[in-house]
Amino acid sequence: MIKRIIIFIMLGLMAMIFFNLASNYVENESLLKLGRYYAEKGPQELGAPNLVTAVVVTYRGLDTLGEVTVLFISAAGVGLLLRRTRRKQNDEDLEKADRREERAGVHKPASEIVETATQLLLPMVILFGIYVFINGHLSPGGGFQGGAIIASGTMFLLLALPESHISRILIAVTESLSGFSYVVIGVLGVILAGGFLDNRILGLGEYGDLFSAGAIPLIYCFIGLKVGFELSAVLDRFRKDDTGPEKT
Amino acid sequence: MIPDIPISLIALCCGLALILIGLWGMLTQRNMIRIIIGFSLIDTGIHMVMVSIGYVTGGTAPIINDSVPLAEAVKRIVDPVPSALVLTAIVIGLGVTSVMLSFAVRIYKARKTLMIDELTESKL
Amino acid sequence: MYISILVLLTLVLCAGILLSALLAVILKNNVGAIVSAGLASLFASVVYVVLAAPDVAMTEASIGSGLTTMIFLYAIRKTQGIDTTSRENK
Amino acid sequence: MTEIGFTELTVIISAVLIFFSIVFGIVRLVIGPDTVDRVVAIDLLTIVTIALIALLAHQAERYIYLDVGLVYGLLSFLGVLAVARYLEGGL
Repeated sequence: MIKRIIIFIMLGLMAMIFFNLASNYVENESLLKLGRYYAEKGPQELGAPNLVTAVVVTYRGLDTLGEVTVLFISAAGVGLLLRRTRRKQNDEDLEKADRREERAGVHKPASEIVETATQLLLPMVILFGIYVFINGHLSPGGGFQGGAIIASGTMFLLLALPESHISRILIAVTESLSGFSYVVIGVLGVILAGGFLDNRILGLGEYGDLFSAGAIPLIYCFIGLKVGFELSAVLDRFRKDDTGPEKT
Repeated sequence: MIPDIPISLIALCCGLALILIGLWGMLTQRNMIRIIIGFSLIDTGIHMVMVSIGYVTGGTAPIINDSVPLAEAVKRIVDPVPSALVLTAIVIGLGVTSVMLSFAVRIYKARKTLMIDELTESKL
Repeated sequence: MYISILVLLTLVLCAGILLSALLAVILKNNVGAIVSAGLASLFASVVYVVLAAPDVAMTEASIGSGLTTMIFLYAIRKTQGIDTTSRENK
Repeated sequence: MTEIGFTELTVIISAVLIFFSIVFGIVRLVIGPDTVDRVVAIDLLTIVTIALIALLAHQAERYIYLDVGLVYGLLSFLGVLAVARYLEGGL
């Protein structure tokens, strides 16, 4: 009972703070200084029509690199926490064990309608994901959204065909290669252009074309691949059925 | 007719209320999964507050193409900076949520319970 | 006229967000709570479209409402057992 | 009253229809006694939301907003499929 009163008082205090915040709120009539700078200078400097992309990839590119790192660390943490408790550390051994488990049929198979629909839809979902991250500088979207859509495609595959197998080695190789290329492009920016992750190492091209805005589409492709495969790995980790008691 | 409330004020109040609801859920629930649901509600609320602060009256998306020419861009677009921040915050939210859930799965495997009342040995 | 319609729609969407968030806290059933939290994310992403931030709307729709729900469902599948729903709201 | 053109009339009528669809969907969500009812309500709300995004794209005259609607079309299948597979025990 005392706990409830304390919770109530605390929520009331927070509500008072929030009420003050909301009652003094005035909607912006014009852009603030930083936003105005980006709106005036961004299109000429970087050649990207989508200013959010310009801010994410180039102006605040280091933040994005850090964020991709955070995502990588959290994927690695999920992998560490949900790891097998067996003594087989070898990748090939683990894959063989996975295949055995999947052949044994732990999951109930999906109905025929779901399987057929997924086989029809899966290429289109992956294509849509690639569209989203290649067009990140022209339309809403980008690497993170495209990666999430590719992970949704993986999710379709796991839902419709629970016996399907996702190669751990392919995921690891693709993820490492795209992360490495991302950093290499950033370092090339230091050598060839104005600074780390500068997109002007390639020509800016015609404003509004697909191949324009320097290295932004390239960087977003690598971010999209990395995020997509990382999220797929997280989903795969959560899918594996080893709910038995832990042996210590 | 309807009074002319600014749209961003509605979204701001909704985001703040969402933070309160999520906090209430986190404090009153005893199941770990429900606590994590409360956390994700707080996440959504904070994102709504940040996006609504970046709104400019009558603004449109910060994508400069044929329908918003470059000359008018400064007057018509909304602030791109909060959008970019929230974009990365959402992805990090997913990472944090998945790590929390894998902790919950791990605790369940070890102790066969999700109720925080029964995990008493870490209490002083 | 347009402005009033927009305000009205935003009010309905915000009411939907708050109601589904309340349901996510109140409901006894774990799956119902997860689905309601996903719906709160879904409505929030429409509010982002109204607030002229389509990039954020896309991210929230695909990550906040899609993948988070999946990961929650996998997690409760893995933690089904003795006492997941028996003693809530004590 | 000033004269309302055909397009404006269409927009207003569709806004009213979307409004009521959202309200009814929320009612089903709140009173739905079972999880299956709530999932059906969420499917309805996702589909209605696609229409709402198309309407907003028209009203703001920015057709690039329609990309968000495409993501919703993907999600409306995925979310319902995931919950359905969970409930039948195949996830």
